[in-house]
Amino acid sequence: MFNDKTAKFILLAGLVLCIGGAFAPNWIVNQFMFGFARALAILGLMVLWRTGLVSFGHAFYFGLGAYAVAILDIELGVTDVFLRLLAGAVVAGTAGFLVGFIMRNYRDIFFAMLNTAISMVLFGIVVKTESLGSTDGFAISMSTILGFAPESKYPLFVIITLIGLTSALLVNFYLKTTVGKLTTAIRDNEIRVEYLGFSVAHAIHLKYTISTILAGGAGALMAMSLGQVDPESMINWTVSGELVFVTILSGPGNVIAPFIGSLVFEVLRTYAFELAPQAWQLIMGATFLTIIFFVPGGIWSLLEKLGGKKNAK
Amino acid sequence: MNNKFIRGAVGFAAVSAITLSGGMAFAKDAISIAVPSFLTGGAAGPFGIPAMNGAKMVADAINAGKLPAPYNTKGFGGASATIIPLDEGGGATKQVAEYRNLVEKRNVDAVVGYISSGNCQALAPVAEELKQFTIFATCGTPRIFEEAARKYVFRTMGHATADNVAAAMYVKEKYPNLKGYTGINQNYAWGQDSWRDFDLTLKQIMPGSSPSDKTQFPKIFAGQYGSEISAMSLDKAELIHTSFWGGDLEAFIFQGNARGLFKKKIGVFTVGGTAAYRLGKKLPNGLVLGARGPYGILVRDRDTALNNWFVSTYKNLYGTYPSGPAYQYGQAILATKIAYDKAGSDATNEQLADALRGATFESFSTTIEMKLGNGHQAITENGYGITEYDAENGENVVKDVKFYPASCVLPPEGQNSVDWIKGGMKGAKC
Amino acid sequence: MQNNPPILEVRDLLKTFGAVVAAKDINVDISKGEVVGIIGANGAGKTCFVNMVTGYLAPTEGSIKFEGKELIGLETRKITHAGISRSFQVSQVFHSMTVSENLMIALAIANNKGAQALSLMDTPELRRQLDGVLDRYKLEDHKDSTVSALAQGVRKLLDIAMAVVSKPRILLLDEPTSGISVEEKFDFMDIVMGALKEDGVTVLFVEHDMEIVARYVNRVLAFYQGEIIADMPPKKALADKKVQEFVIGKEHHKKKK
Amino acid sequence: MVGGSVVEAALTILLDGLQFSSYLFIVSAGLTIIFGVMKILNVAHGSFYAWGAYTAAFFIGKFSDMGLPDAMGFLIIIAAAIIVGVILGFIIEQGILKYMYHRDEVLIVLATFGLFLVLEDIILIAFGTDPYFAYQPMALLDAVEMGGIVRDVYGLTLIGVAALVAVGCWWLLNKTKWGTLLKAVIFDREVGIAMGINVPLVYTLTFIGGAILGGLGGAYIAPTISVAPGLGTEVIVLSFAVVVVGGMGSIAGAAIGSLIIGILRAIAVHELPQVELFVVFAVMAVVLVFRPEGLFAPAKPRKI
Repeated sequence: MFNDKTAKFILLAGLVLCIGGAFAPNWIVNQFMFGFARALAILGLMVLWRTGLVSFGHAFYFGLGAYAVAILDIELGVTDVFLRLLAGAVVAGTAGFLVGFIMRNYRDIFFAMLNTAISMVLFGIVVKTESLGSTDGFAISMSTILGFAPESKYPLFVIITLIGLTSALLVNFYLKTTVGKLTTAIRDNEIRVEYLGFSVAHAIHLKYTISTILAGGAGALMAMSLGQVDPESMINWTVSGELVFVTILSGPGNVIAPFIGSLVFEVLRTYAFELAPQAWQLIMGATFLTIIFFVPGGIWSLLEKLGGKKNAK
Repeated sequence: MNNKFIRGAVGFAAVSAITLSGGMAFAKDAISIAVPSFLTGGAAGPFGIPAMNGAKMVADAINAGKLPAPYNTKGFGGASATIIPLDEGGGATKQVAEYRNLVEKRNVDAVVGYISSGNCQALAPVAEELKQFTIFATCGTPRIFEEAARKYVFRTMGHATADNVAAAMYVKEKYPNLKGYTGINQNYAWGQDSWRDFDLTLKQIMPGSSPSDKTQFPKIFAGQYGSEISAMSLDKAELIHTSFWGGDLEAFIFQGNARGLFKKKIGVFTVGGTAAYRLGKKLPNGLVLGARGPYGILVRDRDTALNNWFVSTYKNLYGTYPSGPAYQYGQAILATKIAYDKAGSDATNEQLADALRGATFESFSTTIEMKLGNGHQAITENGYGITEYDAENGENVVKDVKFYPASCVLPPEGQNSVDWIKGGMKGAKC
Repeated sequence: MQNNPPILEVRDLLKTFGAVVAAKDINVDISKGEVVGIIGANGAGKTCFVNMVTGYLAPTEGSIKFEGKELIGLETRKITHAGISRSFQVSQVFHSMTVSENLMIALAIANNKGAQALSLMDTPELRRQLDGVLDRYKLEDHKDSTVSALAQGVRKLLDIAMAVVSKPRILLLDEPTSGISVEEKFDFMDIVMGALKEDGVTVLFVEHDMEIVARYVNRVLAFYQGEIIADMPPKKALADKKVQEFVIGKEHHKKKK
Repeated sequence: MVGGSVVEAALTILLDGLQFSSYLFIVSAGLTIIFGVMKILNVAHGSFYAWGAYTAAFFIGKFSDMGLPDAMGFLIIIAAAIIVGVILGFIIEQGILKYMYHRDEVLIVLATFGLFLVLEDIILIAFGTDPYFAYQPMALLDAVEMGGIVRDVYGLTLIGVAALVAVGCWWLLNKTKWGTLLKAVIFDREVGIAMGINVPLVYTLTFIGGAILGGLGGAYIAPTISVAPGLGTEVIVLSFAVVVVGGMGSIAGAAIGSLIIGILRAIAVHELPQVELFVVFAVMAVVLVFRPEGLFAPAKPRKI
């Protein structure tokens, strides 16, 4: 699991980030927390994308993860960071597993849109239910870590970083297993995969469930680092679009890509918002189009070109 | 070693220490104030832009020392302020992230603004966590200071309970024989709270009237109210309460007007003030109109030096009369000046908070008393009037304006608004 | 015909699409080690038969038993697991991947059943098997080429190689030589049939080319309008009047066009 | 209910429902047509709506200020829809989408999402944040009393417009040579090419047609609302819901989907307002569970 270049890089990066985070100003730590929390969901979308599936509705699972944290906090007063994360991942993963029975039969645009439709049902329910916080959402109390309440954001940052990188390692491993390698193969020829003796539906169901667990975990971490959930920022279709945007921006080349892409997105948005409070959407949209048109491999492909393919796989 | 050297070294050390501790010993000559408001989306036109205009106008005047007395000193504790405009759209969670950036990355000195209750509700704990001096200008929900004690967060206008209690009182005075009432409010905290306060108050003060069993709660930004208008037309209730604002408010007025709704029913618009200047003769006569306090059209003719300055300067700069949000943002900026003048331009967040806590000051249109929430939540009078189109001048005016003192429409310190109304509004001095 | 007990027993197979009858009254026993050629004009029901045996199409009526086990109702992959594989008329391979990658996927699926699918794919053992397959199917020179850049013949070889890595007991080849040039076809079939014989696979193949049929099979099934009109050794079949009229004649006619 | 019989109440609900259904149908027809022919879920559809509304409101206001008769408003509405549809549709299809047809369908959706973000802010830059009013056409048509309550005629004409759009689409698809070609392309793009149809032209015209319908939705609704930034976002959600319920790519589906949602919603508003908000999503959820392709999903060719 640790013996390839990517894995070694991840371990090294983890070390550097955790030490660096202790000295970095708060806002930089924040950017990394938001970026890495989101990256978890991107990692899952990358697993799907490699198989040619794009979900335009993963805010459903992102939101479920975030709201699981909020509701546990309000109803039961659960504040432990690990319990919260677990809850987010389990709730989203269970929902994903169940929805997966429907989704695994669909491909292409129908897959993308059915996901949107399902996420919109959740959005509609949350927005219209006062006990679920309606449009206002909930504030979330500070997370505790195994019983102790940290003074600063740094411990949460370290945890998010470690969880992010562990997930990257796990996904990196998964992508090398037999079912994990069934990506391009499924995209190229499902019939052959079936005739070889593997159920495409099962493979996609597994990938889908993995992606939903990761999206739920991402939502939970995001809720914890922001201290707030609301449907507009967590479940709406624009959030799904944003997740896909970052996936495309990152590129499918490597499990590290989502983390880099997510950070770039976070910084881009912060500055777009700062420089042009009335036209930041325009900047984001134009960037998005540029990436789709001119950098189809995302940031990772740019890095590969820069590094002369040194880091490739 | 000679003395000079020692003195120099000590001096250097002291300067370094002071510099490191944030340069606190030096009075600043410039501060930055972040002003979030809706710059995009449906709330920008009726709310966000007038609010931003009000804030800028007042800040510029303060920087130039041009406000009427007693605020004619230059600057904020002498420092000149830069306004950093910011979009409030995109949901509370995004605002939380942006707020952290404002404080931790852009190092603003004060944050003054916010229109949406959802945003204020989300940001209050963050402001406390970051220990950042913050004034909420417009947002309405009473929960912010009723749920928790705040140290760094203030609100310089009355909360939504006042709007609806005052509306109920005005209705009682004007329509004592009212039998039934209904409402159409947006389906989120703002709409739900507004209806609840109005309904509870009427139940207390007009036991002879009763609410319809079919009150409408359409989605915010729905824009199409055909079915609701039919349902309310068929309803027995003679009065319709709404806390609609922005584009929804205007769409509802257009559609209701075209169907004669407001000829058959009494309309009570708690946030109608913003529409008065914008709709011209499309605004029906005879609406009960509020402006979330003594602002906008309700106080246009209040003849004080501060108000005259505000109205005339605004009209010169932007070509229209100032609406409620302009007043509310303007007075929040004014409160910032008051805090800085008292605490000094180099004041810490704690000192600024101490300076504003419990203060009483003359704002442009009314007196602001920071009396609730341990001195963090303002109380003001609240009023309503009835719309009438003045054909001669081609503009809307309000007649029969009546103001209720703060102590009449807001609960005393330490009491939750809902409990206070339910308990018969004890201690209200009207 | 041999005297071994049959490993594939087809009984009263019927397939209709609305009013169209695609297969009717099909009764065949196949014994272990046989090489059976399936001939017939286009639309005679050959591919339909292959599709039904491999579970891609469900028959309207009838039974197909493999080693005594009923296959009807099983999904294609379950039939692959049971020991029946197939190749395709138009090669069904992963066109944007290299030959090695194609075979590695096939090998990994064949080797890692169930939860093992979550173990690493690229093992030394699998690499060893890969080298074996590349060698036997003469694909070494192409192992790093992307499939979409390959000649038709190489693709068909790969298609067949992928079908056999699961070590099937029966292999169905759907027109293995279609799209392969006249000069290459015997070399091609020598590679394939040699490798299959080594593994002792029972082979059924659909074929239009009577030269290939005459040379490689020991039994012929001739299809006409969904029915088997002849089931006999190749020499006899090629001389059979009915076969000549309904199968070969049309075949020649078609080729002239 | 006041004075009215049950029949009157039912009539009111039916009219309310029809009116809302008409609105839903007009805004979703363009989306479903573009999807049916081009397999593009056009997220920028909301922007067509918004641009239609802004263009109409802008010119209605301008013409009214110039003292021209208010009846011009109706011409402006139609002109605005066509101008917006032709210009925006042409620019987007020829400038961007054309270069993406060989790429993944899903990437095209994403491109339209990017476009949506860009167009939203361009509206802001072009028209500013101040809302526009264009009440003149609504004021021109009077109100009538029906079923004991007053109705504005303008709102009722919406039903006529929706019916016209529906009949127009039906006629175009089933009664013209063009429709036959279109149906071939809808069924299978490759078949269309094989039949010698100029598919790129069909795509361009379809996209422009869909954009005109999107613009018409906005332009026709403009007089009844305050035309303000962000009004396109809501429309995407609603029209998407209709299309999901009806079956993506089916005009009849969009019509039935609109009717189901519109009438159920009207019943809820009148009889049980608390559940009004859930109607759209409840219908959608039920359809998703039992018929994920929607009620009227068009047949898909099987390609293996």
